[in-house]
Amino acid sequence: MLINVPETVVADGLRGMAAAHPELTVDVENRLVLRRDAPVAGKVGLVSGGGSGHEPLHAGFVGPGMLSAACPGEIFTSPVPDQMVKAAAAVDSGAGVLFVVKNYTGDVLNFDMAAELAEEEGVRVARVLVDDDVAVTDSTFTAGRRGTGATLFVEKIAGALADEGASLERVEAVARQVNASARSFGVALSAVTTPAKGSPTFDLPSGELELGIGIHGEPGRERRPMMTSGEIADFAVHAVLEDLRPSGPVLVLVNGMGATPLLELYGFNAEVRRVLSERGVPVARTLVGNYVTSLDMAGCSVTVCQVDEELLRLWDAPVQTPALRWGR
Amino acid sequence: MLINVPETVVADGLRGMAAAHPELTVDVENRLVLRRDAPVAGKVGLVSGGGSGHEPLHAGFVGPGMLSAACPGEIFTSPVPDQMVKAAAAVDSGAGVLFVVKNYTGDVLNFDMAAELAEEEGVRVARVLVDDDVAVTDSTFTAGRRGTGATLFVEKIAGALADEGASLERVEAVARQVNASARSFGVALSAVTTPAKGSPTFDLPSGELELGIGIHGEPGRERRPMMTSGEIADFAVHAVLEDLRPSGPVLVLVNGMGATPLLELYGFNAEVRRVLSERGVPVARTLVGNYVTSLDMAGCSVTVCQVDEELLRLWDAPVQTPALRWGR
Amino acid sequence: MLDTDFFRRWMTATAAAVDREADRLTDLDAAIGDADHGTNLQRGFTAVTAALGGESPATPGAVLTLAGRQLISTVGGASGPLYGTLLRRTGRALGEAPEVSTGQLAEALGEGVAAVAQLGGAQAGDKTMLDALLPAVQALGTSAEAARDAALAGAAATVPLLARKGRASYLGERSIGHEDPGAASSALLVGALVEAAGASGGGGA
Amino acid sequence: MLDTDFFRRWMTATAAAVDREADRLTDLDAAIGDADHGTNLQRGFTAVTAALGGESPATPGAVLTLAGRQLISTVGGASGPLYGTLLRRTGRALGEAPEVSTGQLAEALGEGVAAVAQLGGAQAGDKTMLDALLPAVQALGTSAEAARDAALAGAAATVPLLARKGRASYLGERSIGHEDPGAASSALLVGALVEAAGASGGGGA
Ligand SMILES: Nc1ncnc2c1ncn2[C@@H]1O[C@H](COP(=O)(O)OP(=O)(O)O)[C@@H](O)[C@H]1O
Ligand SMILES: Nc1ncnc2c1ncn2[C@@H]1O[C@H](COP(=O)(O)OP(=O)(O)O)[C@@H](O)[C@H]1O
Ligand SMILES: [Mg+2]
Ligand SMILES: [Mg+2]
Ligand SMILES: [Mg+2]
Ligand SMILES: [Mg+2]
Repeated sequence: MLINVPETVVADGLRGMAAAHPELTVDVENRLVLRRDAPVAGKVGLVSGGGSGHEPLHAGFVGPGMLSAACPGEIFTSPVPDQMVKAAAAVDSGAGVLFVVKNYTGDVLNFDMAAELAEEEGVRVARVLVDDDVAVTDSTFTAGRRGTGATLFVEKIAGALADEGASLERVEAVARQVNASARSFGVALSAVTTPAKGSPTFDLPSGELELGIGIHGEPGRERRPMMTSGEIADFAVHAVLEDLRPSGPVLVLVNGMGATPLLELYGFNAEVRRVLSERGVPVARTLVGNYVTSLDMAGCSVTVCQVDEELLRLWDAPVQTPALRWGR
Repeated sequence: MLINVPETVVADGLRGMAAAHPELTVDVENRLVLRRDAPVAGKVGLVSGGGSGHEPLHAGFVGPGMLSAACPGEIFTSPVPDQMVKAAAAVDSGAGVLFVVKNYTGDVLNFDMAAELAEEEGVRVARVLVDDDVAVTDSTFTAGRRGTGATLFVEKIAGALADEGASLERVEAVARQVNASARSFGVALSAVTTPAKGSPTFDLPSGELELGIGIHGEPGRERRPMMTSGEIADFAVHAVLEDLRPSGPVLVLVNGMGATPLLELYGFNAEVRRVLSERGVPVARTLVGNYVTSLDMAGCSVTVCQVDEELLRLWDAPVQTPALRWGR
Repeated sequence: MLDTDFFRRWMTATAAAVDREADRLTDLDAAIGDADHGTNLQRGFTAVTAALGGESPATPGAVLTLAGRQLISTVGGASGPLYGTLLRRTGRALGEAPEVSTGQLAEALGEGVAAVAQLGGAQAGDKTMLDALLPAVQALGTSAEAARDAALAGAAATVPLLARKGRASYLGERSIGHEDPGAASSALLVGALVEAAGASGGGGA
Repeated sequence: MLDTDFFRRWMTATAAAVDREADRLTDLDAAIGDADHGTNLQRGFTAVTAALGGESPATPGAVLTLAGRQLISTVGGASGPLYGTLLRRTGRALGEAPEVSTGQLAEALGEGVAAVAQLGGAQAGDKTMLDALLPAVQALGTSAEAARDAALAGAAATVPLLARKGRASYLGERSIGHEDPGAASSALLVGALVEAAGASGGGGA
C-alpha cells in the first residue's frame, strides 16, 4: 500500500486533495470538502458523505453542478454527525440542505443524528436514501438494498437542479426519482485489502469471482468459477433488469471497483451494451471508469438509470468537480 | 481478468469506447480513434499511439484541445505503421501532422516507418520523441530514457497550440520544449498480469517494492523493502530533481499505475508537495489520477514539468476528451 | 454502591479490552462485514479515555454520557451511534446520583439497550450486539460475573444465526457460521464491569 | 537449389516453431522485457501463413518480401519492424530468380541482417536477435544445420550479456543472466531452414 501509517490515510488524502484542488475548500481537521463559494445565495445545499475508500466518491464530486460538501469517514466507516452538522451549517444559504445518504446502517444512523442536530441549529434538512443494489433483497429482514453506483446519478442530477435554484422540496423529489429509477449489480474479481487490516478481507482464488458484492469488501451472495466479460455482463444486466424495466432511454454507469484496468472496463461496456440492446433498452448516455470504488478491489458494477427528458437535461448540465467535468 | 479472451481485449475495448463516446470516431477494424471533426481545416494534426494497457493514454486523450487521433497497439506492443499512416491521412488538413512518440524501440521503429510512408503519400510529418523517465540512464549504451508521464503534458500542451492554428514547426517546437522540461520516476508495489501471459510478469513479494519501473510491467532498477508514502515521495522527487532543476513553477502529475486507490494517490500527492516545497519548487498545477497506467499494476509515478507563462496558458486552455476535460 | 470512579474504571477497562481484542473484532467483521469493527471501537474508546483524562465528570451518569458523546463523535459506522446511544441513555437514566447500586445500573442499562433496539430496529436473534446485551442486562440483576458470562454466551450463540440487520444481512445464508463482531465487543464491554469491580478490591459490581 | 516452395516451407516451419515455443519466448520476455514476444511473433507468422495461403508469390524473393510486409503490418513492437526488415531485405536481395543457391541465400540473409543492424543500431554483443543472426549467417556458408547450431549457440551466449538495446537495456545489470527473447526466436527462424530442407526429402539447404 502507498501509505504512511493506516491511522493517517484519510487525513493524508485530504491534504493531498487540498494541494491538488485549490478550487475547493478542504478542511483537514474537520474532515470536510466544500465548494469554495459555499453557501451560494438562494441555492439548496447538497451534502453527502460516507466511508473513505470509494474515491472519487464523494469528495471528488464536490463543485458547481454537483455536491456542495462531502464528509469523508474513516476507511469504509460512516463519518460522524459532527462532520455533517458542520457541513450543513457551512453550505446552508437559508434554502435548506439535502443529505444524500447511501443506505447502510452506519450512514443512516449518523446522518439521522446529524439531521436532528442541524435542525436544532435552524437548518432545514431533507434526506434521500440511495438503495440501488439489486444483489440485496429489500425486505424487513435485511438492512435493505445498499447504496452504490446510483449515488453518482443522484448527486449529479440533484446537484444540477439545485444549481438552477430549485427549492429543497424539488431537489429532494428529483433525487428520490433518480434513486427509484436506478439499479446496480456488482462483481468482484479480487478481495479488498484495507490499510488497517493489511490483508485481503476474504479469500478469493484467482480462478473464481464473487457475484453481488457491495463496495466495502464484504463477500457477495455467491461465488462462481471465473466467467467471461460477456457472461458477467449477461448476469449483471439481467439481474438489474429483473428489478427495473425501463420503458425509455437509460443512463449507464460501467464502474470499476478500483483495480480493474480501464481497457477491460471499456471491453465490459461493449458487452453491457450488447445485452441492453438484446433486451431492447436504448442507451442515452454512458459513463465508463472508476467512480464508486472499493480501494484496490478488482471488479466492476453496472448501474442503469431510466431517464425522462428532464433528468437527461440535468445529467447533461455543466458540472465542474475533480472527477466529473463537462459543459460550463 | 474482466475479459473475454486475450486475443480480443483491444478490439473489445475499442467497441466499448465506441459505445461510450459517440463524440469520437472509433474505427475498430483499423484500430483508430479519431476526433469526429478531423481533419480540421488549417489545423496541424496530432497523432499518437503505443501499446494498449496504458489507458486512458492515448485514446482517452483524443478530442478538441488534445490529440487528433490515437493508434492503439496490442497490449504493451507498439502499433503497426499501417495504423499511423491511416491516422495521418485522416487528420491531415494540409497543415501537416505531428507524431508524438514515446521512446521505446518498437514505437520509434514503427512510427519512423509510418512517417516515411505517410510522406510518400504527401503528408508533411514531424516527430517528437518523449523520453522523460530518469530511472533509465540516457546513453548510447541503452535504448535511451523511456517515455512515460510527460506524454500527457506533451499531448495536452501541443494539442492546445495546434488548436490555435499554429504551424507544424511551432507545434513541434513546443512539444520538444515540454519534453525537455519534464522528468518522471515510477515505483511498483505489484507486478502486472497481462491477459496473454495470465500470471504476473515478475514476482514481487508484498513487503517489497520496485524502484524505477516503466509502464510495461518490466522490473525496475532496484528492489527494496516496502517504504512509506513519504519515503517514496522523497526518493522519486529527488531522482527527478537530480536531472531537472526547475527555476520556476512546475506542473505535477501524480499518476497511478492502475490499481492504486485514488485515496492513496492523493495521500502521496501530499508527500510530493512536501518534498517539492522543501526543495523550493513552486507548483502551478497538479493532476492526480490514473492517466498513464500499466494494466493492473499497483504503484505510482511522479512527473514534474517546468513551465513558462506560455506553457501554463496552453495547459489551462480548454480540452474536451474522455479523460481530460476542462474549460470550453 | 458504585461510585464515579467505578464508572471511570469500567470505561478504561473496556478501552483496554478493545485494544487487546481489536484484531479479533476486525477479523470477525472481515468475515461478514467490512473489517473495521476493531479499529472503530479502538478509535472510539481511545477518545473516551482521553476525554475522561481531560474532563472530570462528577457522577456515574456524567461519565457515561461523556463517553457516549465521545463514541458518537469519533467512531462513525453503525457501532458509533449504537454504542454512543447505549452509554448516553444509560448515563441519563442514572441521573445525577453520586453513587448507584448494581440494581440501578442494571435498570439503567436496560433502558440503554432498549434505546439501541429502537434506534437500530433490531430484535433478539437478528445477530447483532443485542444478542449479547439483552441477556447481560437480565443477568446483571445477579452479578457482574453472571452478566459477563451471559454476554459471552449470547455472543457465542450468534454463530449459527442468519443476520437480519447491519452489513452481515447482505450475505444472507453466508452470514451463518460466524460470530457477530458487535456481539463480541458487547461481551468485552460487559466483561469490563467485572474488571472494574475487581480493580477496586471490592466484591463485584 | 532452393525453389519457391522451399521458402514457403521455411516460413511455415517458422510459424509452427513459433507456435510451439510461444510461451517460452513470452516467458523470456517477461524476465527482461514486457512479456509479449511470443504472442507478437505468433500473431505475425499466423498472418504470414495466411498470406502465403491466399497469394501465390512466384519467386523465393517474393515469398520473403510478402512475409516481411505481413510482419510489419501485424506484429508491431520492436520485433515487427526488425523481422519485417530482415525478410524484406533478404527477399529483395534474392531478386527475381526462380531458384537460388544456398550461397546466394547466405549472402542475401547477410544483407537482411545488416539492415536489421542499421535499423536498430545494435551491434554484436548488445544482447539482441543479432547475436543469433550474425553467427548464423556466417555458418550458413557451410550448411543449414551449421547455421541452426550457430544461432542456438549465439542465443545461449546472450545469457551472461548486459543488454544495451531494446527494453532489456532498462534493467541495466539486472538484464544479466537471462536469454534474449529475440535471439531465441531468431534461432527458431534459422532452425526452420533445416526443417524446410528436410521436408523436401533433400539433403539440406
Ligand atoms: N441495526 C442494528 N442494530 C443493532 N446492532 C447493529 C445493527 N447494525 C449493526 N449492528 C452491530 O454493529 C456491528 C458492526 O459495527 P461496525 O463494524 O463498527 O460498523 P459498520 O457495520 O458500519 O462497519 C455489527 O456486528 C452489529 O453487532
Ligand atoms: N535495437 C534493436 N536491435 C536489434 N534487436 C532488437 C533491438 N531492440 C529489440 N530487439 C530485439 O527485439 C526483441 C523484443 O521483441 P518484442 O518483445 O517482440 O518487442 P518489444 O520489445 O517491443 O516488446 C528483443 O529480445 C531483441 O532481440
Ligand atoms: Mg464500517
Ligand atoms: Mg512489447
Ligand atoms: Mg464494520
Ligand atoms: Mg516484448
